[in-house]
Amino acid sequence: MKMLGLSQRDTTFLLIVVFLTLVTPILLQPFPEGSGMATFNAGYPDLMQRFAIFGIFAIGFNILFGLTGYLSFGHAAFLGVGSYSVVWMYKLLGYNVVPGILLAVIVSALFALLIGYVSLRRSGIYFSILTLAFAQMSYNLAYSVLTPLTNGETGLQVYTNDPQVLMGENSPTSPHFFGIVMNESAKLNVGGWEFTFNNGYYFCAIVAILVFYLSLRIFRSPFGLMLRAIKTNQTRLNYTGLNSRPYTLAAFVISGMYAGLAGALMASMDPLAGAERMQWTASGEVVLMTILGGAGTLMGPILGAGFIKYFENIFSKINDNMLHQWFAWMPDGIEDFLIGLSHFFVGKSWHLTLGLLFMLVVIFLPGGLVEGGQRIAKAVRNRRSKGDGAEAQTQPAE
Amino acid sequence: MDAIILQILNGLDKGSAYALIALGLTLIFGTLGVVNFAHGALFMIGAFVAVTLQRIFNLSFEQIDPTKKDFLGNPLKVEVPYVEAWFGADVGDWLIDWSVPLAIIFAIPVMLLVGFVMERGLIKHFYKRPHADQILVTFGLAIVLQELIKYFFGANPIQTGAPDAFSGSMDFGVLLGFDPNVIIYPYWRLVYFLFAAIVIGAVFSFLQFTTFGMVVRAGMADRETVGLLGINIDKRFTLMFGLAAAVAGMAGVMYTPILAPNYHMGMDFLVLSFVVVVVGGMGSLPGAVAAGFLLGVLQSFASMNEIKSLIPGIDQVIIYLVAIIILLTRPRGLMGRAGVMEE
Amino acid sequence: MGILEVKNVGKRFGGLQALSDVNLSVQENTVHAIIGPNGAGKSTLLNCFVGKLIPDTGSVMFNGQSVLGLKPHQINQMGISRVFQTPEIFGDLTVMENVMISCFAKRDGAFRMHPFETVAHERDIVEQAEQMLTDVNMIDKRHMHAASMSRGDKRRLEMAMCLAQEPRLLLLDEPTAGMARADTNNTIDLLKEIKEKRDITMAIIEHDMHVVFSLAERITVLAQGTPLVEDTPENIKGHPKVKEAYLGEAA
Amino acid sequence: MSKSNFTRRGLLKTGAVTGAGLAMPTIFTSGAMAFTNEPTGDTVTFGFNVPQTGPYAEEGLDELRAQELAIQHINGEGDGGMLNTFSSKALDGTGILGKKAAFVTGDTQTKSDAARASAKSMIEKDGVVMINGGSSSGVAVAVQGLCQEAGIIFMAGLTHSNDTTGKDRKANGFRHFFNAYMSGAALAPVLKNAYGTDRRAYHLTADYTWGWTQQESIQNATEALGWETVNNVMTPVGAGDFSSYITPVLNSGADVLILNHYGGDMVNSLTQSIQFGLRDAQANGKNFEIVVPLYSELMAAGAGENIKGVYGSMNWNWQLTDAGTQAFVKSFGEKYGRPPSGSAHTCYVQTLLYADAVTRAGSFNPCAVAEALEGFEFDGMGNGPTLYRAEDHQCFKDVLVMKGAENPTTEYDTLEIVEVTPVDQVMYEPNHPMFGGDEASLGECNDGA
Repeated sequence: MKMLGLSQRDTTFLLIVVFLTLVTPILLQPFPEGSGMATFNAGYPDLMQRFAIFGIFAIGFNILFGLTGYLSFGHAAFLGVGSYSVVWMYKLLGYNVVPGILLAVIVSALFALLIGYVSLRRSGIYFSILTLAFAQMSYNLAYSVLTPLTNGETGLQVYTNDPQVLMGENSPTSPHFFGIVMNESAKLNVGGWEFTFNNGYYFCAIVAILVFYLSLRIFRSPFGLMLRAIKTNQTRLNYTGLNSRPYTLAAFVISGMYAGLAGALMASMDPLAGAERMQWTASGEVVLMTILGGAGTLMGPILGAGFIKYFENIFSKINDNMLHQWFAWMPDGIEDFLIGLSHFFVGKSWHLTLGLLFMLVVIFLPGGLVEGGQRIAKAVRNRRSKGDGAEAQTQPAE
Repeated sequence: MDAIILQILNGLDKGSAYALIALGLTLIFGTLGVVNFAHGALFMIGAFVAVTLQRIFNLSFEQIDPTKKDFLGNPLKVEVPYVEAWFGADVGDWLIDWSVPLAIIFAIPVMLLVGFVMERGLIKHFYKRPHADQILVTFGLAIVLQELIKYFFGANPIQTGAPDAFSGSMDFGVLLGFDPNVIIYPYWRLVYFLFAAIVIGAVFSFLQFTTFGMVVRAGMADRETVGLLGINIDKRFTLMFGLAAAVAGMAGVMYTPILAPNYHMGMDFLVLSFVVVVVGGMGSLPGAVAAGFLLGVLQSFASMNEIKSLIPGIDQVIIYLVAIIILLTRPRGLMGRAGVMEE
Repeated sequence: MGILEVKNVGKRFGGLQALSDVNLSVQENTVHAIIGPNGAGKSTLLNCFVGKLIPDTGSVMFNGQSVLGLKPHQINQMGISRVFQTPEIFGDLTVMENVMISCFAKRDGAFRMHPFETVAHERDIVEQAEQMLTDVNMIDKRHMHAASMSRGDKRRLEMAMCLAQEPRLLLLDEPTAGMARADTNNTIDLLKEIKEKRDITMAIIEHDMHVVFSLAERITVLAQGTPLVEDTPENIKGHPKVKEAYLGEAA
Repeated sequence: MSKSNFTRRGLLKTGAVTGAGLAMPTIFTSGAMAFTNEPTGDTVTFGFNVPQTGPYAEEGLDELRAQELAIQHINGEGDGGMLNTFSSKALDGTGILGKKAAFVTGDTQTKSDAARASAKSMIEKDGVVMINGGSSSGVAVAVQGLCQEAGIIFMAGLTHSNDTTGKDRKANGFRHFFNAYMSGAALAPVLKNAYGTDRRAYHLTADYTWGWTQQESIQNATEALGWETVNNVMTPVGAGDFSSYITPVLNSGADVLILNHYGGDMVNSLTQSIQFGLRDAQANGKNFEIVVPLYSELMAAGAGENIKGVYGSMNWNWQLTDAGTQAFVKSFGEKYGRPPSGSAHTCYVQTLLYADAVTRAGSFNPCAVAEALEGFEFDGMGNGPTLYRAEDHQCFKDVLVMKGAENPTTEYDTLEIVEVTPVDQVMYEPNHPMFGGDEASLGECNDGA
């Protein structure tokens, strides 16, 4: 089966991604409500939205870093610009997200064009530091001097006395897509389980599927081929009559637009834009997501984004009360020991767990989480083929 | 004029810290080709060696002082440090007072050890891996190290003072022929600057005048060739990593009286030290030092009211602005070599 | 009028006069070799043709147009392809993809934004690349990772990439440097085959006399940055100046 | 059509019970509940959203300790703490409206985004009815806005910016902590007594909203005394080394340095100012003085002996001698072995006040709770008679002026209380220009239905 100009393999792949995205609210809710493990459920709207949004951010970043090898340390600047654009549109026009998202993509493209044009005059670490410098400048200014535009530390938000010229009598008073209000949900209760189907999540998910499809097309296109060629040997590319600069610039702008879109969606789910969205730690986060998942692979960045966001939002919430509940059935001494041990890893120490996992993944899975998946798949396939006595020939990628 | 001299002094002081961190970072870049995101953490560990020593000297037993009450109204327990009980109040007090300079003695072996363990246990396996992997693993390590420090020392800044003899300030202006009380400068900052100059000088002499240094410099220039000569470069690189860690650690120890150490100080310095290294030029030790001082001084000047009133917010972005200008006019920073980390 | 006309080219690096007063004319459809001892300036000269270096003096005309000041990719688009001393290929890509990139460069020029087409659907490019790989006997390796091939195959692939562009001038920078004798002979055969099958001009920089005399129709001898003599292989062999400057040294 | 809709865990729990019995899928859509997260089971969940990582982590952990203690007292465990001294007797130690109080915790990381993510997860996943805590004004404003949209009550933790109950005030948000204006108003008379009316002040100000409102407030208050403001210099947040901002001070003609810094910035700027000899210096024939408008235990511990003799202000301190304070310090001290910090007190009191308001209102509906809190006057919570003003949801009570102790006996009494400034002196109009003027409005109370 082939669809939308994709090969059969890619069509299957895309369909799997679409399916998984649509059933995420069910998949991420594996434990019944009220059970001790319910803490590990991630199927609530905010986190699912974040998975989709950071997935988009990482997919876009991967187009630059994964394909061309240019490591930008300033992509958070575009995220911030996207968010500010959307909130400004709320303030000026009204709560429909469409004008804001369009503006965000355009503004971040222009911003990326400017920063990319300058930064791409250098390569390697010099490029990284140039992008970092631009983003940090944006952050520092947004936090302080540009407060009239960004509302500084507090974050840009909508006030009741903002013009909002397109707001009608009955318009929703929170972000919506032509009347579909983002923070509305439908709930499904089956047995002890509850599933939340949130408008905002599905909006993000559909956008994410669209941009994932675009990135799939870019990966398979001659343009994508050129970008991969830049990563492996730029000298040869130039001596083959190809000008690498416009290719890298195009990749930079496209990934900047993805970041702007992600920022726009953040503000579409939650009408606030803070300056720290532009800080180097935010730029670093997307780098980590991409490498952790597997740079240059299609699924890797999305996995990486999900991994980091899961730890940030789930592990940080585990507190002593829960630990006591979990370990209550154990003898006192062991219980105290386990709780003491857990203090290193959960609650206020969730960073430590994340740091350790970064190290473990990169040490044991050089290709990132995707490699982990491939290894499992291979092991399963080998076992099966042994059983069948059939040959397991890996097909080269087209 | 006096304002400018003061800002130059401030800049040199800031620059000393930048230069010391950047020096170690460049040694690791240049010799091992590793992007070490855990370098800031080494600086932080150094600072906490000082904190730990101070804590050890302050280790106390409790004596009940019936004349005073604690916050719950019970008789107050007064802590008496063991060192005072053992060596007498004078020596004990002196030890506590001088714990920061004394920490240098402890920091060197501790940091060398930390460096060796890091290099042998982890970094070694990443020489041939892509820079992206190095970033991920060292960043992970940095997080782990700082969280461990947070676990044991808490998140608040911990005041770790200079010895009383150095905690005041001197009238520096008089030395230069100014009126008294015009240029006042803290003793410890002058000590820090001298210390930085000595460490930088020592590292350069070490690389310049010893065989070990010669091999390492050759290794920085062309690792393969040196390897072909049958020289065991690996062992030397391990030592080099230890040395870089020790430089960062000592910088951290001496910085504690200026900046009360906290667990995230490494991350705060990390980005800045990368900017310094790259502005200096990849693989160039003099470049790193020069860039450290240059950015320090420029940052100080940008903080002057006269300049801030002309360009609001310039002090917040000056480092990045200068970095952009330098990298655009000089493709490899101040003194970088071609082909180092350009892919 | 040759296809490549070099007039009075000079290049200085600091205190070293690398090239001085180089005049050279490569005629269409010939194999022209540039030889000379180490440090004679062969590579410097070649770099002046491809845009890596700009000479201080003189002119380099290709097909009647100056190449000076142009970027490597612009010069390549004019019809000059280059083979490197150590093969430069796209190691992370497959053999097929390597050749396809050349085909794209030939068809679409230095830059074309085509993010939504699909490589596999570009019938003409796929066919061209397959044809090229068939020509150089590598069609069975087309799915291999380029980096995992032997050095000889890499050299062959690099040639295929250059030829796929149908260049008017092929520059070869010591194509057999560091090769074993058998590989060298294979390369010579490959080059001969190319020469027979296609109308192509080649300029070879070479150290190995065996290669030079098996292939070249004209030879320029370079010494200390300046051409000593230019002639046919037969005449060069017996030329006293050459013997003195180069062959004598080697013997 | 309902406006917003968040997860209703309480209902779902009951739904789960029946659902499990019948094994019948049930679908809920918007508007199925009276208000957001209406608790229908036998527990009611509070969300404690505090910084657990980053520079204010210790403060956040102390807030958590206090909140946990408050929950115990509400549920009738422990010695009851301030419930014994609280003037309202609605709470009887049997939970709230017959439900046991429970809590979930989250990490704000002192970042607006992370704080909102954490708060949202509490609202959507854990079904909390209120969120309490925090250690920065930016975070407080961000989370307050979120709670307003979601339709639950927000009680801010440590937030000192005028904006929280000024231009960013919200109908669903309440603040027990004092603010920058109050600090200025409380400090001014003390400064006048100590340093006279002929002083020239030099301000170093953290370059973000809290810093600005703090600076504006103290400048107004001191200029009203007759002080002159020589200069106000913005310093980057987290600058670390303030030397280049400090060196110009001595030769500027100023004789007082006011450090509008908080946390680590204040520890460093104060320490460094003293290293640069400012405290020992003479200017205009007077002793040079340093003032730190906002003190906290975090800063006092970090700055060590450098705070000796330096004036500042605080919301509350454990050394107060009223019955409420003593009860709280005893209860907290016995449980955790240390006296509570000011922000811990705020979070503790707010938890009790919320529970009390619910009980008095007889409902968890945020609008009913807000109504019960608006204009509420009480005593016995450590600060003397206290008013939650209806117009801006700011709490009005006495403010403490503190000074770094000359001879501290333990690590906890490095600050001493100089004066308790009566509430009348720190009062202001709800439409005061520093608080958004006439444009500032609470908006409508939102219960999420």
